[in-house]
Amino acid sequence: MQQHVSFPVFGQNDYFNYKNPQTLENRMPVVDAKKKTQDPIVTGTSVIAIKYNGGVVMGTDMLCSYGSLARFNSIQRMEKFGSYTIIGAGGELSDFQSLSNTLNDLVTLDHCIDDGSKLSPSEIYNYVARVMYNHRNKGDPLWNSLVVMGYQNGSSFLGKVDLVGTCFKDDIVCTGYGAHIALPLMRKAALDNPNMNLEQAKKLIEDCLRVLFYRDARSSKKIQISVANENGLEISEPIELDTYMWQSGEAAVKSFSQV
Amino acid sequence: MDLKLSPFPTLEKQMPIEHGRFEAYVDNGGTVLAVGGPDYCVIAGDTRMSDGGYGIQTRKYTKIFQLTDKCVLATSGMQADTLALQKRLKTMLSHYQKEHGKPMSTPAIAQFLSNTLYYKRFFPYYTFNIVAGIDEKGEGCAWTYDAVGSHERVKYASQGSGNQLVIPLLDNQVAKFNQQIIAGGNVTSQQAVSFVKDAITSAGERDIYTGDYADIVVVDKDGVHWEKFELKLD
Amino acid sequence: METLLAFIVNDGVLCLADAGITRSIVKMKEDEDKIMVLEGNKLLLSAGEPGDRAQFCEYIAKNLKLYNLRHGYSLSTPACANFVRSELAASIRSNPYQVNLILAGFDNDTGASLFFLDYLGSLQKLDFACHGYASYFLLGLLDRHHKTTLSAAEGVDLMRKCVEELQTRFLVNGKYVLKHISKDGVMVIPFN
Amino acid sequence: MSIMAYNGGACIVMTGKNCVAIASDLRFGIQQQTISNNFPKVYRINDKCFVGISGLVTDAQTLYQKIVFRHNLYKLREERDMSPSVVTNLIANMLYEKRFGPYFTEPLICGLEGPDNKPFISGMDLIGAMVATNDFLVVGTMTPAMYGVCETLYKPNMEKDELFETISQCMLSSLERDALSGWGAVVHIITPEEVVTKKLLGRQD
Amino acid sequence: MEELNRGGFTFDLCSRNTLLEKTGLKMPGFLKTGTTIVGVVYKDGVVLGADTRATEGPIVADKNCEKIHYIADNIYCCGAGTAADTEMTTALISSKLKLHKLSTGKEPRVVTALTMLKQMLFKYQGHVSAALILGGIDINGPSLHTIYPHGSTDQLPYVTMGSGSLAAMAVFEAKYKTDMTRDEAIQLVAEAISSGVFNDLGSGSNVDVTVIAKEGVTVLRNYLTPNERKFRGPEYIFPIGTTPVLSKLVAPLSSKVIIEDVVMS
Amino acid sequence: MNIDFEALKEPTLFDDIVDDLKFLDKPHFELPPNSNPGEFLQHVFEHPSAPKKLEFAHGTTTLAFVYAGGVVVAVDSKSTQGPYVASRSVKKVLEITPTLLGTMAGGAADCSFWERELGKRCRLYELRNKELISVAAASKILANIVYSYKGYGLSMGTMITGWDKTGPCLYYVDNDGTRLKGQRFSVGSGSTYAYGVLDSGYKWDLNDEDAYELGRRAVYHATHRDAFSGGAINVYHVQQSGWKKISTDDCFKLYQKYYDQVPINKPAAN
Repeated sequence: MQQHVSFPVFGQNDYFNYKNPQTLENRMPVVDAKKKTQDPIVTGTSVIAIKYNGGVVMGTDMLCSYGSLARFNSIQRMEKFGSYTIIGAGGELSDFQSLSNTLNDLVTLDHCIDDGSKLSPSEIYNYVARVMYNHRNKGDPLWNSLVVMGYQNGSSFLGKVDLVGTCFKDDIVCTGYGAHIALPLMRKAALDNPNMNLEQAKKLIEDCLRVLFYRDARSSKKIQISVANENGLEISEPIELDTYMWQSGEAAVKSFSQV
Repeated sequence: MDLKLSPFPTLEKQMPIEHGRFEAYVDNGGTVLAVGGPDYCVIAGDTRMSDGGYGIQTRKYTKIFQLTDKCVLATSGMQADTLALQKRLKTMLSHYQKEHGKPMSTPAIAQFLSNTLYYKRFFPYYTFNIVAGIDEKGEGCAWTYDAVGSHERVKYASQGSGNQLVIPLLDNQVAKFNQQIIAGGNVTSQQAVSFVKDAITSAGERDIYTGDYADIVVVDKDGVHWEKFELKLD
Repeated sequence: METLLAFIVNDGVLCLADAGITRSIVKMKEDEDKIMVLEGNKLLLSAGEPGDRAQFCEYIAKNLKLYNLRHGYSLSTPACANFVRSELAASIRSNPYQVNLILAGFDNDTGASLFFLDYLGSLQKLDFACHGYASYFLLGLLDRHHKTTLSAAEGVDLMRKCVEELQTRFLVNGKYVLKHISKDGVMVIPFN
Repeated sequence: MSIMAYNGGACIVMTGKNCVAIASDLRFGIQQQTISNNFPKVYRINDKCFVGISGLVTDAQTLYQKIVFRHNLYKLREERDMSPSVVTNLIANMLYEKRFGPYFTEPLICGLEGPDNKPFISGMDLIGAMVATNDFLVVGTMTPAMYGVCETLYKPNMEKDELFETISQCMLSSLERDALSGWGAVVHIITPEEVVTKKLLGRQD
Repeated sequence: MEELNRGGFTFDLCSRNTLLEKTGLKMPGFLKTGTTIVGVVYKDGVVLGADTRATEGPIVADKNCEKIHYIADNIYCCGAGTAADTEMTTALISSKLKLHKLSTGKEPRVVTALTMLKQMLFKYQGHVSAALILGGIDINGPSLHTIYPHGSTDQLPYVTMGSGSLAAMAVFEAKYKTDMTRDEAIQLVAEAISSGVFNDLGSGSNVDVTVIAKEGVTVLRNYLTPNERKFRGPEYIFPIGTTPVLSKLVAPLSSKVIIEDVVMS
Repeated sequence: MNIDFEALKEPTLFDDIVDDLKFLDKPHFELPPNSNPGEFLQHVFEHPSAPKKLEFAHGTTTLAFVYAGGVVVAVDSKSTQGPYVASRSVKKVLEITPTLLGTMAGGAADCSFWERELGKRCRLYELRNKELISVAAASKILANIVYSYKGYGLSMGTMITGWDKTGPCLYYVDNDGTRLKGQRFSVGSGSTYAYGVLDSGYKWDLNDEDAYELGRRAVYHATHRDAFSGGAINVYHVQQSGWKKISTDDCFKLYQKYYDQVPINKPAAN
């Protein structure tokens, strides 16, 4: 695929004999037959994650929607890569699966090289960011928001990458509706309790996923929570959230007939 | 009759927030500015990274990138493009260092950045840059750019979402336009730092994309000095 | 593609307008007088849709006459300018007139005055005014050469300079009408 | 180009100690062509109330005439001048009446309010959403620039001469960065005793 | 001739404005309140809250505007959306309600205000873009409603609106309890607004709270001011005479112009 | 014929990130994906949720004319992005070689990049042929380059001027590939105003000072009337010996001089 026009000036002997960028093969990049993701089809919603005093905790629900249809309700949206990294994904499921194939190849390659050094979370994060950015440059984005977390050599790692290649590291990362609903809660919680332990962090993630379940129509109450700390990586079994006592509104709604 | 057997009902177009048409560009906002002095240069940039709408993605993403120990690059605009540009410059500068045995001078970096931006003329980086530092003579200098590499050496510069708020202030206080009586002589670097802090605070008051914290960087003959500075969080 | 031009000279105002009417690619007429004389002491230069132009100018002229009949005296040039402005601004809401105007006049107590009006109803008093694409060529030239102290003869020379410039640089050219207004009334100055 | 920028224009109002100031530029242009460099956008309603109207000139002129008409009626009926806050409400309601077909003007009102001559400023958007502050307000083709300088240079309780220098510097500095406004400026300082009008030397390009 | 005291909207400029738009000029935007507004019902009343930022695109036009509007002595209303619409709509309903009260001689009820608002907004089919939270207390006890720009309404124990509604709603969903005390309710509302202020760029500056209880209304204007300017450099001083002046004119006040009688001789 | 086997190759892990490294081999222009480069920038910012449109530095009044004493070039120095004045101190006369001058109108980056490139090529020509390039040839090179990018959205209107074997020479080149030889040109948004003054004051046998003043005046009046021109006026003179910079005058100062505007509160000492 021709993606570039050579600059017609450099390294040429004759200044009238440059390669003409107007010639057909240079003019248009070849439109290839491959269908590009311009619209996500099967999608996962928010991923939320926070650093605590000895590692990182991440949570997602397990639903993948087809438009407004709750299509697949038991999909694991987090995956381990290598010994230190977990990636959680929102957005198009198939794009994440394709990315995870690529990453698994990378991990395999790293394993085969066998030089005693293993891919760190930050290496994987940077690789993912480049992949996403280059896909964006080709107009063929991988329609995902990814949260990369990990724990290696005593330090936690948490970062986010989105479909145009925007990437950053922070102590709290949320994607999708999580960025609107969970993020404010988590920022407040982290401000009130800057030195959170694992239990508190897990509780926070659970609470936030519950709130997300109340307000995000594409979410479910079947969730998973994963942890990266000095004991390695762990992705929990599915957890069913206990939800609210719905009678709470009664008092205020009792005079509803007036409306 | 056109009978269709599809496995699922047709998709509605209404999607949650993240879905919709693919936008190749996002503006992550933020303001950067630079003021050059006789033997120093002060550069400031806020650290808010917004999501192009009303959300704050992170409160501590620095927009200033050190290129050499005499030169920094301050960039606002799309973060993914910024990062790609920074990586590209860093690679090329280390090539240069290895080939020539010395770091590239600040004016050379300024021209080099212009060319780099122009090579993306048809698919531009959504970035607004300032190159600032000290030149070979030790004088403070700054270059300001448009997205495709038109550049100019200036005494002071600003870029980004708060650009239009900051620049007339610099015109007034640094260039002293429209003033018949001009008090005060040379500005020391401490005074410049205090002024720059005031300027970026004002931008944070009125521009919703500027805020959280600011990096204040002073480049002088001793190298690059960083300072963190608090802005409003709202 | 029409041209209106007027500037103040020491004894009055000189007004120039092109004399062409074009429709699509056809030149319909080459001796149209676009400078209407109002009550002997005011000139109304108009450019725009030919229909709108005729209707609007007549409407203004008749109303000024009516005012005169009712009150026994005429509107001064500034008052007339404000009247024209409010009529334009009011009519554009329902039935827009696509006309650009220049109003020049000579009042015995206040002397010569010149007003610029665009089709939206913006009014501004000026020393020289120009409408149409010609303004892109002539405003610079007038900034350079025009003074309110010019005599009428020098003014006519300046008009010639302007027309010369249009003939060099402007795509469209034709004949022009030149009028001079002063305390002695309106005088048509042979031109072309 | 926005309709608000069709003719160009900029206005600032600012409060001081027992005084207020209002400044406007002098350009009247049609898109990028400058027609006149003597078109002040500040109108006097009465001794203690001035209105600055930026935006589309035809609408500004119409609006001004309507305000004066209403003000004259008010004077006939009540035998007193309208106070700036009344003028504000009057204009806001006049503008909101045209909510779905607005005048393209943004007025600023300033003046001295009540018997103790309290400084008063207010402004509104083109359909009459009032903004009332006690420091400064700006409208025009380059509002970010004006907000930027005013935010930094403004200080409370300025004497009238200090206020004049500050508002003039704010105006000239923001015009420096605005292609569609400028060509000189005019400043009015309104005090209980007098109204001082000064024309500033400004760039003509 | 100017028509006076006619009332209602006029549309006489519409056709001209469309004409102008057709020439390629862009319509300007209106002043918006990006806004976080909330309301919550507690044991003895209703607490309303709002931030105080008004924006014009990405620029903050007003740092301390009031978004909790008075409707009646026992009813208040928070507004989000186009600033002029929220101001004028609430003012209109407030005055209508006052007339209603004067003619019936009874305290207005919240549902009366609600019905008036929704009928008006429905009439304009969303073109009057006011998103409102109406809270008040009457003989039926405290009640809280939201009104959408198209005229749909509902009644809930806790509600949020505006661009920061998600951030504020998250706080409510996590921390709301039934039968809160007054202090708890104020605390919760302040936290919800703060959540919007700090996480939503359309909202900012201060937190306004209004408590409506049987005993009366407490308006806590600027209840929290967490966003004071943090830094100010040395003052900028321009010596007198800094700005070049071309001409100066001192106009005496008309009241000081003394008109003396001309003595007839 | 070349058959493209690219598609048959096994993809490698680094395909995705290798694009980042291509620039190391050789400078080249990167193109937008799947679209016509000339239209890409218009389309991409159309969508309501797209970020603010990229505004490139623009605006200008430039002029140049040939007279008995050589060529006078006069330009303003304002650069605008929409209504925002990005700079009042742009150098719009590009010093291509010691004998050649170019002017800048339209996209600032386009002009400066390609005229810099032209400078390099002219120097190479000189090294190869041991003689200075003619103005005709230099302008032709530039015209050929921009013509080859026709439809890519370049924007430039430039005048190439210099003194070669044939005497003083002036060419106009723009992004459509137009290349005209002439006596008087003015380019940019304020050019028509400048033409008005220039045409009315131009004579072949002007003396040098009058010629400079004519150029300066023409640009000055254009800056007054055109919102997108202004700043300072730079005047250059092309002589047989090469070009010479004559003056830089701020329009503000010129205004005070031409119209005798003195502030009433002007401090005595300054």
